[in-house]
Parts: sequence; C-alpha cells; structure tokens
Amino acid sequence: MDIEKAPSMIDGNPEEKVLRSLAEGFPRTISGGEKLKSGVIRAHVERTDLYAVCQTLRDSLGFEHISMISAVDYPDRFELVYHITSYQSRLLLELVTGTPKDDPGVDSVSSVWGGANWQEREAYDLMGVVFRNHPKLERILLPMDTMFHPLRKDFKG
Amino acid sequence: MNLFEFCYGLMHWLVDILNNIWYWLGDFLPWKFGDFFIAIGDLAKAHGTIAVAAILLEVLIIFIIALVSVLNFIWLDRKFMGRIFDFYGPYYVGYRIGGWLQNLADGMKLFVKEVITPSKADKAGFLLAPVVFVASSVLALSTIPLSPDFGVAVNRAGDFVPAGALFAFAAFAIAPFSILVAGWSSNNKYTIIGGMRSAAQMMSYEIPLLLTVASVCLMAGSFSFVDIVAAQSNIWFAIPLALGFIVFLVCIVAEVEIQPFDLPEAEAELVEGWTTEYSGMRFGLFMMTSYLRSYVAGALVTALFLGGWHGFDFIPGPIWFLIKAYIVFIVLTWMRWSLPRIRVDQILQFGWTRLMPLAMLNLLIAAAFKTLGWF
Amino acid sequence: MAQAQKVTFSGWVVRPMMRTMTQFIRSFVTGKPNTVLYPYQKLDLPPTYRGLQTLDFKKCIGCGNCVEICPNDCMWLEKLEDPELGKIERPGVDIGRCLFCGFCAEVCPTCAIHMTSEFELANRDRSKLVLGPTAIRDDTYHERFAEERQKQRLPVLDLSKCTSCEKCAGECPEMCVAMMPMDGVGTSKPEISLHKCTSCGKCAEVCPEKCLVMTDVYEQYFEMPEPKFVLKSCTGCSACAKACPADAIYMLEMPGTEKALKDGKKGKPKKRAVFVLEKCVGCGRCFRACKFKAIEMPGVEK
Amino acid sequence: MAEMWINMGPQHPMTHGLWNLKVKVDGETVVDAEPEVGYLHRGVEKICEDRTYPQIIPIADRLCYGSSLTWSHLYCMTVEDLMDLKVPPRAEHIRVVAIEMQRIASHLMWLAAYAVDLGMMAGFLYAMRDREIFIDLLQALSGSRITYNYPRIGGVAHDLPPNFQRDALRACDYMDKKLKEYEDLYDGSTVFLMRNQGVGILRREDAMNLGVTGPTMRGSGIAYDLRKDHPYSVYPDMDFEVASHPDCDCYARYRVRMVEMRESARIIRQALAKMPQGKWRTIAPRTAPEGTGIGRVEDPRGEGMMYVVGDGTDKPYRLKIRSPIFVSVSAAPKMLIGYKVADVVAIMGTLDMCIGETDR
Repeated sequence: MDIEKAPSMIDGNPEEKVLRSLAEGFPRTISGGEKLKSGVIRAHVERTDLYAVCQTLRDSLGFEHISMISAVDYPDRFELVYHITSYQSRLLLELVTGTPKDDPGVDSVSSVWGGANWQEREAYDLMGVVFRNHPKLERILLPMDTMFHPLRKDFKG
Repeated sequence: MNLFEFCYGLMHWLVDILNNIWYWLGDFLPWKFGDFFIAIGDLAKAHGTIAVAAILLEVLIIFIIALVSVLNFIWLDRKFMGRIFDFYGPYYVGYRIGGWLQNLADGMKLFVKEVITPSKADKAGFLLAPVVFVASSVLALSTIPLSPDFGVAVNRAGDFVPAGALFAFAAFAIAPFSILVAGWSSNNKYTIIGGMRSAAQMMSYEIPLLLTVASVCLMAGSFSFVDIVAAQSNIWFAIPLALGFIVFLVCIVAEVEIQPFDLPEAEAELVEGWTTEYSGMRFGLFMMTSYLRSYVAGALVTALFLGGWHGFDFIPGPIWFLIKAYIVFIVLTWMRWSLPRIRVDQILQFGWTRLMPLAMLNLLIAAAFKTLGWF
Repeated sequence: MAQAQKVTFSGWVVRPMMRTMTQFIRSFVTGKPNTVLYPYQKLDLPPTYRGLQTLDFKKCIGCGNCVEICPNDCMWLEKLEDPELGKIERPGVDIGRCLFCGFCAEVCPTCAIHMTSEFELANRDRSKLVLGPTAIRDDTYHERFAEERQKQRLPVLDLSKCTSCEKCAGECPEMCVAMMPMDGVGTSKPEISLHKCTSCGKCAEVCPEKCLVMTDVYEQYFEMPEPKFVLKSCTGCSACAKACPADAIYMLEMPGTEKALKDGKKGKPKKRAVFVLEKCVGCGRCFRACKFKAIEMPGVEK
Repeated sequence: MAEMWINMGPQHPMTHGLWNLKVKVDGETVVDAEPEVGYLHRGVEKICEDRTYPQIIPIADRLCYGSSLTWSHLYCMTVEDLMDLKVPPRAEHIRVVAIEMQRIASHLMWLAAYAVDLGMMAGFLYAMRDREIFIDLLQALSGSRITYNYPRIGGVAHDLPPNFQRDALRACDYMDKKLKEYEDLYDGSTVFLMRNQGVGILRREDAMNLGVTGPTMRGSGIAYDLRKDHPYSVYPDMDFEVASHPDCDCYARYRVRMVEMRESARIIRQALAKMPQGKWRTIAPRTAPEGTGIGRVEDPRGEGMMYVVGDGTDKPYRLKIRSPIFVSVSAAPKMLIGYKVADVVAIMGTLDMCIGETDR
C-alpha cells in the first residue's frame, strides 16, 4: 500500500479499470459509469448495495479517503453524492445514489471510512437523510432541539 | 538609614504633640472627661504602643513604595517587550516620560471595573488569597537591604535581621499557598488545576532553591544579607558557585512563575489559570504582585550572587544594587518573552532529575571551598 | 525532507534568546519599530483599495445595476430633485450592511461609482451609517484620481438619425457591422458585434448623418440579461423608451399600419420599440415598465 | 484526583474561534475528548441558493478568515467547471501567485497562533509582522486586506498593479530569510522541541481512514498534495516539492508547514517569471447550464472541495462545501487521548482550526 510505489496514472487507464471492476462486481446495482475528465469518474449505485460497494472500493480498489458527502434535494428524490479519493491511483470517484423522499435513508459508511462520520451527521442535520447503523446520528451544526432540516427545498426560513 | 527608627521617631514626635493637646484639654474639661483623656495620653505614650504604630506606618510606607515601583517594573517590561517584538510599547499616555503613565491609566481602569465574587466561591478563601499573596511578597521585599545602612527590616537593636535570607525565602514561599487557596476557593476547574500545578511546582523547586541558598550561606558563614554581601567584596559568588547560580536562576524563575514556567496561569490551556475568576482590582493586585515578585527575584539574585551593593565607588551602593536588580529583572523579562512554556510533567521531571542533583553538587562544591579555606 | 531536530544544550535558553536580542538591537538601535502609530500615522493605501463608495451624479444614469448585483441588498435607488439634473434616481448605500466587495463599482456601466480609500467609517449611531445618494456624492472624484476601469473607443449608434445607408457596414474592415432589418419598420439598422471591433473608427468617419459616434465605453465585466422584444404584443406606448436609462430604445413608426379614419385620411402610424443592444446596460427597467408583456427578460424579476 | 470533564471552549484561548472541546481529564492526563462545533453556523450553503453566481464570490470569501482567497478561488473554479469556461492563462498565473501568497499568509497566521498556544509571544508577533507583508501585497492586488473578493468566474478582478512583480519577489526573498530566523527561534529552542516531539501522534492508517487532509495528513507521512496529484490551474507547470514528514507528531506538522511556506515562495517566483501577457478576464455567462461541477483545491488547511448543481437559472440549485477542518477535527480524539492537558493546546494548534469554514 505504499503510495510511492503505487502505479502512476500512466499505467494503463485507471479510470476504466475501476469502472470495469465495479460493474463486474455489482452488475445489477451499478449503472451509468462514465469518465468525466482525467482522474474523475462517476457511477450510480442503488442504495441497497451502497455499503457493499463502499467496502469493495476501500478494500480492493484502494479508495482510502472519503472527500465529501453531499446531499441534494431534487423534486423527486434525495441524491447522495459520495466523492471518494484514491491516494494510490490519484482518482476521484463520484458515487451517486438516490433515496426516495418519503423514506430518506441509506446505510452509513462511517465504519468503512472514519472520515464519513461527521459528514453523515452533517447531511442528517441539514438535509434530514437518515444513515442506518451510524454510531452517533445527532445534529452537529444546528442546536439539538431544532425541528427542521434547513437545506431542504421546502424549508422557508 | 533605618526606616524603623525614622518611623519610630516620627510616631514619637506625633504622640508628643497629641499628648500635649490631650493633657491641655484634660485640664480644661470636667474632671471625668479629663481623666479619660489623660489616660489615653498615657497609654499612647507607652513604649510598646508607639512601636506598634511605627511598625504599621512602616508597613504602609513599604507598601506604597512597592506598588509605585511596580509601575516602574511594568513599564520597563512593556517597553523592553515592545522593542523585542518590534513595536513601540506604551507611548502616548505620558508621552514625555516614555509612556510611563500608561500603567497608571491601566490601574485606574482596573479600579473602576466591577469586582465580581462568584456565587459558588468559598468567600473567605477567595477574599483572603489576594491579601496573603500581596502581603507575603511585600514582606519578602522588605527583608532585602539595599545597602548596610539602607534597609527596612531591623531588629530593635538597629541591626538588620540576622536570619534575613531565611526570612526572605520563608516569606517568598507563602505565595504558592495563597495561589492554591485562590484556585481552590474560586470553585472553577481551571483554577483548581492551576492551583494544584502551583503547589506541585513549589514543592519540586523549593528544595533545589534552598539548597543553593544554603551553599551561599555556607560560603558567607551567615544568614544575614549584610554579611552575605560583605563576603562578596572580593569576588561575586556567581563565579565560584556558577553551577549554583544557574540552578538558582532556574528555580527562582519557577518560583515567581514567569514565562517558561508559568504553568499555574498558563494562558493558552487554563484560560488565566488560578486568576480566572478574579476581576477588577483583585486581578490587578495579582498582576502587580507578580511583577513585584520578579523584581524580588532580581534583588535576591543580586544579593546572593552578584555582589549586592559592591561596585565602583563613584556610584553609591544602593544605586548599584538597584542597577543589578533591574538588569536581572530585564534578563528574566527577556527570557519570559522568548521561550515557550514547558509542560507540567516535564517541569517536574526537570526539577527532580536535573536541578536536585546539580544543587547537591553545588552544595558539595561550596563545602569544598570552605574546607579548603579559600573563603 | 528535514529529519527530527536534535536537542541542543544552547537551545535551552541561548538560541531563542539571541534571536529576540537581535530583533531588540535591530529595532532599538538601528531603526524604528515596525508598527505605525495609528491615529497620527497611517499606512499608504493602494489605489485599488475598497473603502467608502462615492457617486458621480453626472455620470450616473440611474440604471440600478449596482442595486441588482449587491449581494447584501445594502443599496437602493432614491428619487430626488437636483437643480441641475432635474428629476433623477440615484443609489444610496447602507455601509452598516456593506461587504465592501466592490461589485457596485465594477458593474456600473458608466463608472459613476468609485471605491475610495476612506475606511474610518465607524459611528456610534447605526442610522448614520445609512448614506443617501447626496451623502456619497462626489462629482469630481474621477478628475482627482486616476481611472482604474478599462475604456474602449466604440461606435455608438443614435438610431433616430440613421438613414440605413449601409455605408458603415461596407466600410468596416473586420466585417463586424451588419445591417439587421427591423420588422415592421421596413428599414434596417447597423448592428455592431462589439467583441470583434478594433476601434478603428472608420464607420463613424463614413457615416453621413453622424449618427455613429466613437465614444469611450467602459469595459463590461458581467454578462447582463438582454431584453427580448415581442413585436405582436407591442402597442407602441413608449413606456419602455421613457424608462430606459441608457437611451437604447427608440420608438420607430411602422409604415403601412396607419388606421384608416372615417374621412378617408390616414391616421398616425403605429410605433414599435427598437433596441440598440450595444447601448443596453441590462438593467431590466423596460421589462418592468412594459405592461403588455412585449419585452421578455429571462432571469429578471418584475 | 477524580476524572472530570473540562469544557475547553466556546470561549477559550485555545479554540481560535468559537467551538468547544470537551476534555475528560484524570488529573492532568486526557482520557476522553469530544469536539463540538456549530456555534458559528451561518447557513452559507442555504444563502448561496438565493444568490446569483457572481454574488456568491464575496460570500465564499467569508468562509475562512485565514485564507479567504482560496475559497473564492475554489468557488470560481467550481462554477467554471460547471459552465465549461476557459480561463485566460494570465488570469491563471495571477491566481496562482495570489493563492500561494495567501497560503504563506495563512501559514504565518497559524505559526503565530501556534506560538501563542505554546506560550511564546515572540513567535506570535514576528509571524504576524511578516504576514503583514503578504497581506499588503494582496491588498495592492485586490483592494482589501482579509476578504479579497479577487477571483471572478472566468478570471480575476484586476490586472497586476504596477511594481507588483518587484515587490512580490522582494517579499519572497525576505520570507526565505525570515524562515531561517523562525527555525532559530522554534527549532532551535529545546523547550519547543520538548513540547512537540512525540506529541499528538496520528498514525498513517488513522490519518487516511479518518479523512484528515492537508498538512496534518502530510505530517503523518502521506505525501499527497492536490496541487501535485490532482493538478489544477497552472500547477503542472510549476516545479515544487510536496512537503511531508514521517514522524506523525506535532513537530512533523510544524515542519510540513514551514517547508510549504518555502515551496510557496518558490512557486510565486516561477509563476511571476512565467506570467504571460494578455487578458486577465473573460465575461462569464449569467446562467449556468443544468449539470454538476466539482472543484477541489489544496487549501492551506487541507482539501477544500465544492460541489455545485446548476439548474439553468442564474442561481445555483445546490452548493455543497467540503471543509477540511470539519473532517480533521473529528479525528481530534484519536490524537488527544493519553496526552496532557497542555498538549491539547499543542495538538489542536497543529490542526490550524478555522471555525468560519468548519461551521459554514
């Protein structure tokens, strides 16, 4: 796992490699794999398989670092966008998953990446997406007794 | 000059004048009142009463001198700090005397600030701690003579206190106790940690400090400051006892709790340490006294190691003493503003494992010198 | 990369204290300390400094772009009477809410707003921080201080004099002048694509009516919304032309739309608005003034 | 002494802002820690949904008082990614110069705050004094001292002011000289080394897993720098070294920042030498197309990242800001447990907290 010895970007096409192994591992749930630009790829995943995909990403594909978890409130769904970085192959993976409005919940990945812990709490706090099996799913930025999730589009201050 | 005798004479003179008035009134008034006045006059004229009043007057004078000279120390510290840190320091308040009046203005500000006592504090300890802190420090200051015939603490025969050095260090060591009381009685987590640190620091640094003082007293053969300084008329003790000098400097810095060793009031971690809950002039007293203690440290170093009032003849002895004490004070200030703060376990480890053996070694060296008959 | 530093004996006190002593000597002996005695000495501020705004009443056209771009809604337009300029609208600023981002000066199409280097704006009274247009008025600022905004000499069209002679289009070496027909009017007007223009001035020289004039135009940094004209809804009321602060809208008669009156004579022809988009500052006032939905501006609220 | 919880914050000299670190101490030893943030939450992401694209630039400036330019630059980069806008090369070079100056200024501010944490006033004032030089340069460049509002979508606000290149080169030379002085004052001081070496160990695996980025991560021996490994702007043309240190302690993080300042000065020199002529600004479209854009930069504090969703109007549908310190501070208990109360200050000092971006 030495970064210095890791294959550089010139070795083959790392973006394609990641997309192919993802699609092979989870043929039913992974869709829409595309290369956005050099070093940045995007894939959609069903929320049922999110945890397994994330574990595979960390353990066998070398994505050790979760950069950002963003929740977006679309009219028909909540979308969770996981930006995951690989230090070894210098890749950024944009993993997109959707959750319906009436049941906003996905599996927590904070046991996969410790850095996801607070970001999931933030997404829960501001957008109201529930992360199952999270060690401590509490409000983090807003006071504990807040009754609303301000980043939802139906919230009017 | 003997301050006690001066005060004693002053009180004698005052009581004489008052007695004459009282006796004169006693003659005029109806006999019962007159007897009363005459009795008061007799009482006032009694020897012990005048002595007590003289001591009170002396204490007042010392206190005023101490607190006014604290303004000097703070000004010196700020100005020196300013030049070290590349800024002007106090400037506008008292423009013609280099911003000297700034401290006075700050003192005024502290006087008009609200003095808060926390509702859950232990009132007695909270109020008493500043008193003990200030009193013990001024007491330590008062024992140090500026020259053989210019000093404060005298016994009745007119000599300086024969065990002056012991007394000074005894008074100096009271302060950490008051810090502990202040920290405990404030009923605050930061203050209690600060107080405990102070106690731990005092315990580990008092012993090497006193061991070096013992070596100096051994060399001089006396506990009196006058004798100790007189023994340095040929060579300062800082040269033969160089090791002890360094140990003493480190220990005295820890005793007065300035920068590398200011753990009890470590600003970054413990807000203001044991002074966190003190406000207004109570805090002001603590701050002024801490400067006073730095000066006392300088005076002690001067008296014990740097030859006291000995110097070239064209400057009188007390001035020499003050110059040396101020230089030591400046060096302490310089150290204070250029070194980071040490950690609590490191300071204790340093005190017990480095300074203790060095102080013992120093005592051995002093004993060797004495045995060889060089001093 | 540097490895762990070794603990040195001199490091206990000597090395750091020598460092501070050098600084002491440097500031005490060889020169002055680094700080500035503030109320009496002040630092030199660069010309780009963003302090209090000034407003040039004569340059300002009252378009309100500054009010639109302000992120904090701290500017507003105030109607006032000026003895020289008549009834005008000028912006005021509430510096209690101002971010001093400088967008108002940057977006101003005539460069009437400048940011001065005045920064001592504190006041004990919050209401005194609300500065009306007259409070920030300074008509001579641009004379006293150099302009920072880039200017460009561009041909500006006065459509009321234009005869559609097409000489300018023929003269332009960069082919950036195109004659665009105006629906209903029958004639065409020159339309200049400004990003291609090299400011040669040949079109202005050749214009017989002197309706193309080379003028200094400040470079625009922000893309502004453009009005879209719907001819069939236009009633020719000329409310937009009156509202336009930049004189970019001309009301032209449409021949052939005269109503036949009862006595056989022809009445006045119908008018339509014609936009000279090179002059448009994108303020959206025509859009707000039009009551017949003849002007569309996507992204602008009524 | 019995174990007790101490609230270090929200008003505490250690916090450099408004947050709370609950520390459970057994005597002087830390046995548990729990950071609490959110005191400065301003709802920036919600505010941005109600502002047009240019109007957000000054708001992005206000994310971090220590390095505001990086954030407005990151925002502009993100929106340029969304709009597919090409930035003129001169603007890119000017941006790189400005960001690296900001990085030096930010690291100097960190150095100053860290010196105060350790109780060394001299370090504080020297670092603040030298930061002033870079602040002055940025002021000449942009017109303001802290919140520059300098980058624009598709360029920068102004061209370089006259004599800027000369002054900037002079400042870089001055900085190189001063860094040696700092090393005398800090590295040369035994007490400083005693306070730093072996304190606040964050092992390599933990740093990776907990999402710690920036100098804190590089102090744990991971030589990963977005400027090198995910190059943006004109960083591929620049020749610089990624600072990293294998010690994983406070001293390693201190060294990383010191080396980074030197490398930043190098980058400034190169960017000024390579400065092309031409336009420094293009006119950005008012409205962004539907779609998403991401931008990530190497903030002085770590990996700064933004994710913007455009919906075809002139206002972003959603703007998500990734704050490096928000993630790093969640790793604080890992570093704190087992050390003394005084080390809490040193360890949290090396994280370089900036509450403005943490709470947003």
